[in-house]
Amino acid sequence: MSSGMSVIVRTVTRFTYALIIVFGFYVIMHGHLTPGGGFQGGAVVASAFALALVAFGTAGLKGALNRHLLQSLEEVGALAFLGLAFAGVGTAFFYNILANSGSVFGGSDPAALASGGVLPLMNWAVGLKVMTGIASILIIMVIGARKEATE
Amino acid sequence: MNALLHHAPVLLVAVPLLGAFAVPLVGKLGSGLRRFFVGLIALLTTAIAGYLAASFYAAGASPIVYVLGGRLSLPSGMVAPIRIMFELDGLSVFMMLITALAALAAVLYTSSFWKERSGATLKDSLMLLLIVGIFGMEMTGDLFNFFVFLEITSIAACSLVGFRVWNGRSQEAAFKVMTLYTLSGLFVLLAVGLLYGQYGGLNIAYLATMIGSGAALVDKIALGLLLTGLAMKAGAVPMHMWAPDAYGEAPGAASILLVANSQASLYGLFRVLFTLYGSAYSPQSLAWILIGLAVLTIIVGVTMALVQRDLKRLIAFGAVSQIGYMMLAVGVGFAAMTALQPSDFGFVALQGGLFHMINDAACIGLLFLAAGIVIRRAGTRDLQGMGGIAHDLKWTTAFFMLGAFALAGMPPLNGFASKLMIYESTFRLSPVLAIVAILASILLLAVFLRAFQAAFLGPRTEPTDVMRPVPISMLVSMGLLALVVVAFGLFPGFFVDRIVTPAAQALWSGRDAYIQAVMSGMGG
Amino acid sequence: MTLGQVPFVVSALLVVIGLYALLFKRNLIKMVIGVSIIETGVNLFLVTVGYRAGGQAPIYTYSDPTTLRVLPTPQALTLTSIVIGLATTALLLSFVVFIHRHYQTLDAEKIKELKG
Amino acid sequence: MTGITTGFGAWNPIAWLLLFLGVVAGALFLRRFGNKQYKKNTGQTKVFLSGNEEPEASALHVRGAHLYWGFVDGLSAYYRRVRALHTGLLSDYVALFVGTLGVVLIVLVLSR
Repeated sequence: MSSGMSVIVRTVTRFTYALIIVFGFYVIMHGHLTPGGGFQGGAVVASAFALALVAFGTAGLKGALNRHLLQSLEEVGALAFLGLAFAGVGTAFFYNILANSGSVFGGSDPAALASGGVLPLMNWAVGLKVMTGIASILIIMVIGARKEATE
Repeated sequence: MNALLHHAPVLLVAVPLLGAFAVPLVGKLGSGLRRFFVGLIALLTTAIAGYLAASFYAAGASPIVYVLGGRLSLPSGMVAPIRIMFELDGLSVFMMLITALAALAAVLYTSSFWKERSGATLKDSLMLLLIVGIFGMEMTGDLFNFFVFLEITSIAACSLVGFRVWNGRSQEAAFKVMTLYTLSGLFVLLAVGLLYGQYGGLNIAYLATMIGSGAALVDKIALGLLLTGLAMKAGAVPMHMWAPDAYGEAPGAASILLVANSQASLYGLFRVLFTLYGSAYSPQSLAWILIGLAVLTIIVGVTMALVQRDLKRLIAFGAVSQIGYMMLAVGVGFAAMTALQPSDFGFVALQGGLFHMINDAACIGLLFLAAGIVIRRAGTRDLQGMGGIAHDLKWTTAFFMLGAFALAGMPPLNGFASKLMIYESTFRLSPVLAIVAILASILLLAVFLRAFQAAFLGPRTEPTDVMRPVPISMLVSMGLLALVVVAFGLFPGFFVDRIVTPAAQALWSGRDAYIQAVMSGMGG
Repeated sequence: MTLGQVPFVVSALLVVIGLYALLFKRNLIKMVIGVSIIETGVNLFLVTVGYRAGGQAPIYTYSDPTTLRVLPTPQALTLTSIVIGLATTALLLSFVVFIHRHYQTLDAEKIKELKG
Repeated sequence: MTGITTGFGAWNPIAWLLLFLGVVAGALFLRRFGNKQYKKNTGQTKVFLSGNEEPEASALHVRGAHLYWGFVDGLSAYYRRVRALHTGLLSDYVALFVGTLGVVLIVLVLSR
């Protein structure tokens, strides 16, 4: 496991890895316009981590992914989501304060990227939380399984 | 209505959630700061709950509706209510008070350990998350949200049960409990799907109006799924097997939150029976299912407690039997309410059953917290290996005795007051039920006398742990619960009139008010 | 039986298969798989409940306002349920990892320290 | 204010407490008439066990597993069956759960 898989798998991974991440970020970004959103996009990005983990093994990724950094980022994503929910508390919790306000995400054209008020921001927050969360779950499980194998 | 009061229902969920997510970040700055932060969040939550309850009762206990994400009136004139909302009536506020009490006691108890363990940050975070889930279950007015909060409590509770990863038994317990919780959650979700497919809505008040009289087959199946799933999470025999595992293996402070979690599931059961179906579909057989499960729970719980050697499993089986008392009383109330001629004793039964919930949370909580200290001091959980702890731990002994006597229904403590109401109202429906309840209560006293005799009395034994005084915050936490035990015992009328009667009324006759509070604002 | 009813039958079958795995399989991993299969069955049921023949996806912004549209609620519910399912499965599997570390086995018959 | 009514009657813990204290006071009053002439730390206050030596206190402590042995033994037929139910096997837990669900569903579908 720690040494990774064959050359073919590793080469294909090098190609697809970036594509998967880009696609994941696309899904997060267009979450308020097309099917998808923060969770799905985050899961797609995390699947790229999973692919890299399988192809290169834990040794190949040593230092590339810092578990503590990932967990901190996860907290930041969660707090950002809650903070956006709190921002609407003048009217109601989760009230969309930016919708149709004309500011950055307040465009009135419902099909534009710059629309939806706080929804895209919430998608970003959720996406951050999910991609880092799943990545750290994967890392912890791989570490656990490796300990198991060496015992 | 001022802004804080207006937002209080959602703050009750949002503040601990914020705390749960922020704890790992705060924890990086130091464990002292983290403990201060967690305590602050718990105090804030309790303060909000107290404030909300005070103003709720002052305003005449009429249901409060809070709509997330927008105002109640829709510009498009939409009729089907699909928005997410919180709805609080007398029962929700009552349950909220129980949870706030349990949460405060648990956080206080855990804030000072004899020894700081690695992963304490995670534990604080999970405890706050469990509190979020319990509050959410008790306040939501939406069936799907109820499922979501149910799953939040499942995940947080099971993580707490399996918190001691260095201990195989706790992993075993956590796996079993998680599988069962997930299964019950999926049954609840299936019922939600059935109701959605039938009526196209998820709001409890909306569904209650749609179910109407003469429930269809789909409604009956959904009711069966909800009833069984929630009864399992509450710990009713014969689906109680997870309860001793979970209560026994969870850390001391988490056990009391697990009790609050079980009671929240029981709340969900009552909400489904009385509000969602209520007068639309309430055959006598339904009440007798509840009473049958309750009698089984009481008998099996207390007799199994008698033969346990593990102190925490013994208390856990005691807790299972107490769930039976609540189900018995509410089942009797349901039977009386749905009989052709409703009789007043049903209302007393509901009062007794609900009053017993808060008493049970205080007594069982006190026992679990005291047992945590005893086990730490004795170095074992086996009653056979304990003895003479009363020589060293004076306060813990007093608290354990108080909790045990109150739970077994010794006058003038709180357990007696609620059990008296249960006995006397149950007797009117069937004397056999009251006799079973009284005998089980006597047996419960025997159970706890055994535990007390084995663990606390006898000659002084050598403690395995280094002798250290019990941390003051643990004593304060137990003192808080002991205060509730004594105060509710000496002035039961005061508390029954103020907080229990509105809750019982919400079940007895509050269905229309609950529905009206939502439906009148939705234009449909 | 019409074609539209097939998903309901399949979801019921999935639930039964999952329950079979939980009741008769003794390997913890297989039991987790059983829970997962029940989850899939319930999710399939939710999605099927939300299906309306001829309805348009609710996400398409410039669709004709008079056409029949599918209410997105069931999809949202399913999505939430999938997210929860991910969390529960991850948690269950990590418990299995730790159980294997302590008991050196995955046989449910041998993992019975808590009983009576 | 302090009491509760139960439909059958009423319960007032304050009145009960006063009565309890009264009874305790009465008992203490009666105790004053007792004989105070015994001598401490002599054979008069020693435990008498048919002339045998009194064992050490630690040997007398009844441990947790031994209390109520007779009661449990008398109900052994019941306990054998109930303890056999608590197998600790997850599949049995699930089976009981699903079985209960089945019973509840049958009762509900058959009733009105």
